[in-house]
Amino acid sequence: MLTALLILFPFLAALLVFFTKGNNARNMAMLFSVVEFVISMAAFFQFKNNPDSALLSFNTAWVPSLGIRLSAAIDGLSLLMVLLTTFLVPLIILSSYKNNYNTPNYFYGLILMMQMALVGVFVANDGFLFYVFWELALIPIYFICLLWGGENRSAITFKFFVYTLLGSLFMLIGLIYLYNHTNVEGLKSWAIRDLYEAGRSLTASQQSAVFWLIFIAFAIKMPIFPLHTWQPDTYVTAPTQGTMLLSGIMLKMGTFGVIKWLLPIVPLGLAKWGSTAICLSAIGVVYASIIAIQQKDFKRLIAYSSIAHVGLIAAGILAANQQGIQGAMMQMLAHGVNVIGLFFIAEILLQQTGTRDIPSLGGIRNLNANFAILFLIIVLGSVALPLTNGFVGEFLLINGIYQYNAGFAAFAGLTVILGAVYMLRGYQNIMLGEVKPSVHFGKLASTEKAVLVIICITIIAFGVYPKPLNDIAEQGTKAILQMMK
Amino acid sequence: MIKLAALIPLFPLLGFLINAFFGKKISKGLSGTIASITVLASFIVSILIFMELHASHEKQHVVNVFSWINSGSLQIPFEFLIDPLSSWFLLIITGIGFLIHVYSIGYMHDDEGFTRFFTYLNLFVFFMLLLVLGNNFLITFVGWEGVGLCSYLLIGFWFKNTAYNNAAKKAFIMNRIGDLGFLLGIILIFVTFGSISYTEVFDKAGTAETSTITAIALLLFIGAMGKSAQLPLYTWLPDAMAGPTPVSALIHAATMVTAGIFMVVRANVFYSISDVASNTVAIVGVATALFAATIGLFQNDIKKILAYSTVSQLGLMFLGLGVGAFSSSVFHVTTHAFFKALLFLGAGSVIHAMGGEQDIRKMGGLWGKIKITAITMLIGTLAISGVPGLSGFFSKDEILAHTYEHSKVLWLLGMITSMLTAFYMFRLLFLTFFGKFRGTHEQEHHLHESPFSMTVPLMILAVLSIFGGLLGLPEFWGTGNWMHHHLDPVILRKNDSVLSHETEWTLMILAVAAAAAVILFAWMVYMKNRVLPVNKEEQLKPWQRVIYNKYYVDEIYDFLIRKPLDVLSNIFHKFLDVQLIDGIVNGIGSGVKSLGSVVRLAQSGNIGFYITSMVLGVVLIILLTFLK
Amino acid sequence: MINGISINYYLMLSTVLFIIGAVGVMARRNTIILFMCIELMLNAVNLLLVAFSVLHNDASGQVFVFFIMAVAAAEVAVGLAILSMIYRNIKSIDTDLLGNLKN
Amino acid sequence: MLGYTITQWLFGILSFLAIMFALMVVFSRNPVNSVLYLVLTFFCIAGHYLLLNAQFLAVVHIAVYAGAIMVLFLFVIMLMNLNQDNEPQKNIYSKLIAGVIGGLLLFVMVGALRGTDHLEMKRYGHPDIGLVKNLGQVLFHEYLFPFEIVSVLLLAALVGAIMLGKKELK
Amino acid sequence: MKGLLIISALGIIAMLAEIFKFKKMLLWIVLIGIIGAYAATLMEWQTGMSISYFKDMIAFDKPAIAFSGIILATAFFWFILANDYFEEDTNVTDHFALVLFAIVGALMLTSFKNMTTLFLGIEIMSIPLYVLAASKKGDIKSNEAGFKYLIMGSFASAFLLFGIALIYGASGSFDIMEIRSYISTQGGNLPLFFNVGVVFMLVAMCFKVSAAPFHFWAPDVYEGSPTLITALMSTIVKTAAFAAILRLFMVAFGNVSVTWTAVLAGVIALSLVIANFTAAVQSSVKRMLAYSSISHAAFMLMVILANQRSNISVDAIIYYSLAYSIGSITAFGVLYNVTRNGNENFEAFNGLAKRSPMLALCMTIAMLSLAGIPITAGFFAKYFVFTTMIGTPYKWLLILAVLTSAVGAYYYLKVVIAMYFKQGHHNETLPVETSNKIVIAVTAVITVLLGLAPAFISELFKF
Repeated sequence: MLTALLILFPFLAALLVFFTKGNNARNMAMLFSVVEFVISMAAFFQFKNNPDSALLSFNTAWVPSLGIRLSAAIDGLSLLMVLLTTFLVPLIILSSYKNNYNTPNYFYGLILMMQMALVGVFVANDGFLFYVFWELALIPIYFICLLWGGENRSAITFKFFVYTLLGSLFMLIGLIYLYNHTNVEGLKSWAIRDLYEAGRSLTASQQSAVFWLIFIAFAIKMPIFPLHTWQPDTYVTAPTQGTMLLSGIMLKMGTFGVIKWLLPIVPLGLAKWGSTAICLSAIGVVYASIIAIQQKDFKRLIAYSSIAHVGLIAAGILAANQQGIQGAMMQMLAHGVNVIGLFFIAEILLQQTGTRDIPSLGGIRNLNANFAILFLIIVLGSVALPLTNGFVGEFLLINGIYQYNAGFAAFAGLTVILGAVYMLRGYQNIMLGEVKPSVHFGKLASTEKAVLVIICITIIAFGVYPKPLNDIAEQGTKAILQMMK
Repeated sequence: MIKLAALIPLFPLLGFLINAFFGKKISKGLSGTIASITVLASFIVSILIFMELHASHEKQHVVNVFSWINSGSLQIPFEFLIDPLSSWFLLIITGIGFLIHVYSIGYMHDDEGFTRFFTYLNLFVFFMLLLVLGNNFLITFVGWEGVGLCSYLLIGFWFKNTAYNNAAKKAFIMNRIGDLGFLLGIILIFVTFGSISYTEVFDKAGTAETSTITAIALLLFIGAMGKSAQLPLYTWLPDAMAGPTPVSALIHAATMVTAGIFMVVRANVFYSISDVASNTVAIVGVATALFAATIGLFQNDIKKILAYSTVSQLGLMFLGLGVGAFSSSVFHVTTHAFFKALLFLGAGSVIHAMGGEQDIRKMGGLWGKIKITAITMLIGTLAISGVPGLSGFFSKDEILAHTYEHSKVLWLLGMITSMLTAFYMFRLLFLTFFGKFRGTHEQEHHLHESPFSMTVPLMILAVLSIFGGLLGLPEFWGTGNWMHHHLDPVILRKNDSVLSHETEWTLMILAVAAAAAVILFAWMVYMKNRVLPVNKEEQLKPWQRVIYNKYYVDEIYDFLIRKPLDVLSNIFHKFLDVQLIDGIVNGIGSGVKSLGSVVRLAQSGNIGFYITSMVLGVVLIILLTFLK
Repeated sequence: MINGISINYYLMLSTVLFIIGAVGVMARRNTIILFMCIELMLNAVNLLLVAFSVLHNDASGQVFVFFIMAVAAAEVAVGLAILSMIYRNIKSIDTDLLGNLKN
Repeated sequence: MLGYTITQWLFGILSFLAIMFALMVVFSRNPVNSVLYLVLTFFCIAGHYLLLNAQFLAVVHIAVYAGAIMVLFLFVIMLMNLNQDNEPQKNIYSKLIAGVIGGLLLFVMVGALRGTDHLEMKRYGHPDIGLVKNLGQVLFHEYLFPFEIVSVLLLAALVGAIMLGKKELK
Repeated sequence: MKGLLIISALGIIAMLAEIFKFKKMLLWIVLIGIIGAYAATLMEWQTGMSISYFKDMIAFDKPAIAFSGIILATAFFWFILANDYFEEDTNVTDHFALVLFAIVGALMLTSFKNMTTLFLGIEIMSIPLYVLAASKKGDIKSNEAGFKYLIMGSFASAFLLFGIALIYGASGSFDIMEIRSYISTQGGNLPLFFNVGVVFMLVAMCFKVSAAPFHFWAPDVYEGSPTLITALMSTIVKTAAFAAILRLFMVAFGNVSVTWTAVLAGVIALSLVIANFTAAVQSSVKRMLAYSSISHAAFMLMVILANQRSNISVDAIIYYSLAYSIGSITAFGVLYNVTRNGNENFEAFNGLAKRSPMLALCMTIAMLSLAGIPITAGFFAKYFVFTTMIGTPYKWLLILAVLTSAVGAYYYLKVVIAMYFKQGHHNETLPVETSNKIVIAVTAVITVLLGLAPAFISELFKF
C-alpha cells in the first residue's frame, strides 16, 4: 500500500501542479514533496518494525498473458534509495526558490514526474516494470534539461538522451533474454525472483553476454569510464535542479541497478567479467579525479568528481562482498546529498557573482563567512573526511575492493588524495585569498541557507551516527549476497 | 572515572560548539576563557583517570560510546581505550593544550578571527583526544584525519594570504597521502585478523605471517610519515609555520606531529615482529633527523628553524622506535612537547614583541628588552641541545643509547644530528637575543614584554623542560625509569638495556662533551666573532646554497609531481576526454549523419535508377539464395 | 499437338520476355514506353500462366489471366490519366524531368 | 523436318518473333513504332495461346490488348505529339547498366529455373479446357468473388481517371 | 465479409453524393458506415474460428478481423481529419469513394485465401492510391508522386505475378491452403522454380511495405502526395500489406522458411540501416516520417522472420500495426495542421509548444511512441518484436535494431526539440479545426492507453 502510494502520490501531485498557474506551482510542489517524504518516513518506520509488512508491497496483474505484473516492494536497498529520493526532491525544489523559471507549473510538474519514475525504479520487483520506470525517468529530465537548460542545450541533452536510450535498449534485450529463459510452471514470468533463477540457469558464456548487455545500460547511466563523456556536458548545461536530479538521484539508478538487477542474476558472468568492469571503474576514478584538478568551471569540476565517486561505488559493488556493496549503498546516500550541495553552491556562486569560472572568483570567504563554512562542510563531506557522511561509505568501499584485489583498492584509493587535491584547490581559489575586485557576494536568501544547512546537518549527522541507515544497508546487502549464493 | 572517559573529548567539543554557534555573540575574553576552561576540564579528568589507572591492576579499560559502523564481520564500535599509553598522551595533550590556549588569549588578542581561532583550537583538541583514545584503528583514523583538518584550518588561518592557503592545502594533501597508506593498512589488518580493534588485533598478531605483518607495519608507517613529517613527506611541516605561533607550538610541535609516534607505539607489536619494518622506521627516522638538521643550520626565519628542528627531533623519535626503544621515544615525545612548545611560544613572544618580524637577521640584543622570554628561551635551547640535567638530555640520551646497542652507524648519525641541533639552536639564541639590535627604529621603540597570559605558560613550560627529565632517569643510575615502567603493559618487546654501565657512562659523557663543544663553537662564531648570516643568497658557497634552499626538495616535488599532474590533467581533459573518447562518441553521431548523407544520394529521384536498383536487388537475392 | 515441347521452353520464353520488359523499364526515358514494357512483362506472365494451366490441365490459370488483363487495363487507364496530367503541367513525359522528389 | 514436329517449328518461330518484336519495342526510337512492335509481340503471344489450346484467351487477348489498350496508347502518343525520333534518350552508361543488369537477371533466372525438363506436358488430357464454356464455368463458379470484386477495381480506375482528367473548377 | 460489402457500398454511395446533393452529410454516412462495417465484421467473430466465403476465396478468421479492425479504426479517424481538408475541394466525393475502394482492397488483403484475391486486393488498394497520390493536379510534385508510385507499383506487381505464376506452375493451385499442403507433401523435393516464385512474391511484398532495397518509391511518394494521403499510405496500406505478408509467409510458405528467411534478414538489416541513417539527415518532417515508416516496416518484418507461428507473433504484428497506425495518425494530423502553409521542414514546428501546446504535447507523445519509449504503445510494439526475435538465431539483427533505434530516437526528438526549444517565426495561436483537435487528442490518448494496458488489445483478440 505504502509503496503504491509512494509512486502514485507524486504522479497525481504532478498532474495537479501541471494545471496550476504561476508560482503557486512551486509552493504546491514543495508541499507535495514534503508529504511524499513523510510517506517515505512512514515506510521507513514500518520497515523498522516489520520488514515483511504487507503494507510495503503490492502485486497485481498488468499483462497476465506475458507474465508482466505490477509488482513492487520495499526492501532494505530500495528503502534507502526511496528515502534518498524523497529527501532530496524537497531540497531540490526548495533550492529553486530564488529562480524564476518561466512556466513553473511544467517545471515542477516534471520534477514530481521524475520523482514518481525514480521511486518506481527503486521499488519495482518486476523486470518489465523496472524497465518501464527506468525509461520513464528519462523523459522528464530530458525536458527539464531541454527547456530550462543553458547554452547549447539542445545538442547536449540530445546526446544524453540518445546515449542513455541506447544503453537502456541493450538492457531491454538482456532482460528479455532472461525472461525468455524463465519457466514458472510452463509460463514465462517477469518477476525478479524468476529472472534471478533464469539468469543462474544460463551457461557461463550466456551469462557473460547478459552481463554486458545489462551492465552497459547501468554503466552509461552512472557513468563509468569510458562511457562517461555525455555527463560533464549535460551536468553543466542542465538547469541546476536538473543537474541535482541527475547527479543526486538518477545516477543512483545505475548503481542500484547493478546491485539489484545484475549481481544476483549473472554470478558466472560477474566472475568472468567482474574484474574487467572493476578495472574500468577504477580507471575512471583516477582518470576523472585527475581531470577535475584542472577544471575551470566549478560545475564541471563537480561533474568530474562525480564520475570519480561513482567509479569507486561501482567498483565496490562489483567486488560483490559485504563491505563493497554496503559501502556502495552508504556512499550512494552520501554522494546524493553532497553532490546536490555542491551543485547548489555552484548555482549560488553563479547567481551572486555571475560566473562559475574558478580563476575569476576568489576571496568570497571575506564577504560571507557563513557561506564559506557551509561550503567547507560540504567539501569535507565530499572528500570523505571521517565523521562526515562520505567517510563510512568510502572506507567500506575501499575495504570491499581491497578484499577483491588489493591493487585495485590502492589504485582507486588514490581518490582519497586526488579528491582532496581538486576539492581544496577549488575551494581555496573560490573562497580564500583577497577579494577580487570583480567579485560581489551578498547575503544568502533564507531558502538557500535552509537548503545548505539541512545538507550540512545531514552530512555531519550521518557521518557521526550512520547506524539507522547503516543497519538497513547491512541487512539489504546480506539479502543480496544471500541471493547471489 | 574511567567510565567517564568520554568526557575528555566531550569538553573541547562543547567548547567548540559554543564558540562555533555563539562565538560572535559573546565577548572575546569569554570566548577564550570558555575554550581554555574546557581544555582544563579535560586535563583534570585526564589526571583523575590517570591516577585511577595507575592505581588499578587492570591496565586496559574499554569504554563503549556507541555503535558506529557495522558491516558483516566488520564491527566498528565507537570505543575508547584507556591504557597507560593513551592516558599519558591525554595528559600531554590536555596539559600543553591548556597552556597554549591560555597563551593564545594574549597572543591572538588583537586578531579579528579571535573566536574562530579558539573554535578551531578546541576542535583540534577534540580530534587529538579521539586519536589517542580510540580503541580501534578507525577511531584513531578519525582523530588522525580530524587533526589534519584542524591543521589545515589553522595553517590557513589568515586566509587572505595565498601563500598561507597554499601551505595549508599542502599540509592537508601530504597528510592525505600518508592517510591512504594508513587506511590501506587498516583494511589489511581487517582482512588479516577480521577485526580492527586494538585489543583483539594485538592478541592475534602472532598468528599472522610475518610478511603480512611487515606489509601492515609499512602501510601504517606511511601514515606516520605523513603525519609526523618524515622523509619524503616532511615538506609540509616547515610551510605549516604560516599558522599563528600557538598553533605551531601545539599542533606542529607538541601534539599532532607526534601522532605518528603514538601510532607506531600503539602498534609496537607489529614492529616488534617485523624486523624489516622496524629497520625501515629507524633508517627513515635517522635520515630525516639528519637531513632536517642540516637544513636548520641555514635558516633565518625563527619559526622555520624551529620547524626543521621539530622534523629532526621527530626523526630522532622514529629512530628510537625503529630500534625498539618505544618507551624512550614516548619519553622524548614528552620532553620534546615541553621544550619545543616552550621554544615556539617563546618565539611567538619574540615575534609579538618585534611586531610580526620573524627574520633573525633583523633581531639581536633582545635579552634586556624581553627578559622572561629570553630566559625561558634559553632554558628551552639548553634542553633541546642536550645539556645535562635538563629534560632533553635524558630523553635523547636514552634513545641514542638504545641506538648504539642496535647499530653503531645509526648512533653516529644520531650523534651528529644532536650536535647540529645544538649548533643551530644556539645560533638562533645568540642572533636573537645578543649582539646589536638590527631591526628598524619603529620596532625598537615598540619592543615590550608580552602579557602575563603569555609569559605564565612560558614559565610553566620552562619548569617542565627543566624537570621533565625526572620522568625517565636512566636505569643504570639505579633510580628506575618511571616512563619505562609506566608503559610496560602496552609494549611487547622489553627493551632492557644490555649495555654495560661503563659503556652507558661513556656514551653519556661523549654526548655531553659533543654538546659542550658545539655550543662553544657557536659562541665563538656568533658571540665572539659577531658573524652574521649573509643577506644575499649569492654570497653563499654552492653547497651552502643547496642547503639554504632546503635541497630544492619543494622544487623537485613541484617538478616531479605537481606539474606533471597538472599537465596530465590537461592532457586527459583536452585530448583524451574531449578529443578522443568524446570524439569517438560524437564521431559515431556524425558518422551516422555523414553515412546518411551518402545513403540519401541513392534516393536520386530518377525512376530508372530506382527500378534498376530493385532489379539489382532481385539479382543479388537470387544469386545468393539459389546459386551458392 | 503440343506434345514434345517441354514446359521449360515456355518458362524460358516467358522469362526472356519478362526480362526484356524489365530492361525496357530500366533503359528508357519515355514514360509511355515504360508502360508498354510493363505490359510486356504482364504478358510474359500471362503466357506462363497459360502454359502452366495446360500443364496442370487446370482452367484456373487461364481464369487468372483474365484478371490480369482487367488489372492491366485499369492500370493503363489510370496511368495514362496521370501522364496526360503531367504533360499538361510540364509539357513533357520524360522520366528524367520527373526528379523533383529526391534524397 | 529436321527431326522436329510442326508444333515445335511453330513454337520456335513464334518464340523467335515474339522475342525479336519485344526487343524492337524496347529499342525503337519512335514511340509509335514501339506500339506497333508491341502489337506484333501480342500477336505472337496469341499464337502461343492457340498453340496451347487456349483459343478463347487468344481471342480476348487480341481484342483487349491489341484492340483496346494499344489503341489507347496510340491515342495518347498522338495527343502529346510524341511521334518523333528525337525523343531524349538515356545516356549510354545508364543503358549499358540496364543491359548488364538485365543480362545478369537473365543469367541467374536461367540458372534458377533450370532442371524443370521432367515437367513435360505429357499429362495433357482435355484439349477443351481453354474453351469458353469451360472457362465460364470455372470463372462463375469458383472465381465468382474475384469476378465481382474486379468491378470495384474497374470502378475505382474509372473514377480515378475521370477525377484526374477533368479540369479544375477553380 | 459483410463489412467488405458495406464498405464497397459506401464507396458507391460516396460517388452518388455528388449527384444527389448530400455532400454535407457524407462524412456522417461514411463514419456510421465504417462503424457498421466493423460491427458486422465483429459479428462474425462469434460464429467460429474461420469463416470462408465464395469457395474459399476469402476468409474472415480472427487475424483478419483484428487487422480489419485496425484498418477500419484508422479509417474512421482519417475521415474525420480529411473531411475538413476536402471540404473546399469539389472532389470530396471522388476522394471519399477512392479511399473507400482502397479500403475494400485493404480488407481483402487481410482476409484473402487465394492468390487471386491477394492480387486483386493489392491492385484494388493500389490503384485508387495512385490516383490519390497524384490528386493535387496543379502540383508537379504530386503528379510525380502518383506517377512513380504507379510505375513502380506495376513493376512490383509484375514480379508478384511472375511469382504467383511460378508457384502455380509447381503446385497447380492458387489456393494458399493447397499450396501449403503441396509444400508439405513434397517435403524437400520442391522444384527450384517454386522457390524462385516464393522469393519473387517476397520481393513484391517487400515493395509494398517499402523495405529496402525496394523502398525507393516510398520517400518520394510520401513527400509528393498530399499529407493526408501520405497518412493513409503509412497506416492503412502498411497494415494491410502486413496482414497479407503474415498470411502469405506464415500460412502458405511457413514450411519453406529456409528459402526466404535469410533473404528477409538481409532485407531487414538493409532497411534498418538505410531508413534510420537517411531519416537522420532529412530536413523535411514528412520525408523523415517516410523513412521512419521504412524502419517500422523492418521491425514488423522481424516478427515475420521470427516465424514462430505462435500467437505471440501474430499478436506482435497486430499490436505493432495498431500502435504504428495510431501514432502515425497523430503525427500526420499534427503535420497536416502545422504545414498548411506549405513548409514541411522541421522549422515549421519551431515554437509549436507556444503556438499550440496541445498539438505539441500530442506530437510529442506520437514521436515518443514511434521512438518506442514507455509508456506509449510504440514501446510495447518494440518490446513484442524483441521478445519474438530473442529466441531466433538472428541475434545480430536484434543488436542492429537496437543501434538503429537509438538513431531513430535522434530524429524523432528533433521534432520535439523544434517544438519546445526553437523559436518560431510565428507566435500567434495556430488555428486548428475542432474535429482535427479531437482526432489528434484521442489518438494520442489511445497511444498512451495502449502503452499502459497492452493486455487490453491482446485480450481483445485472444487467439
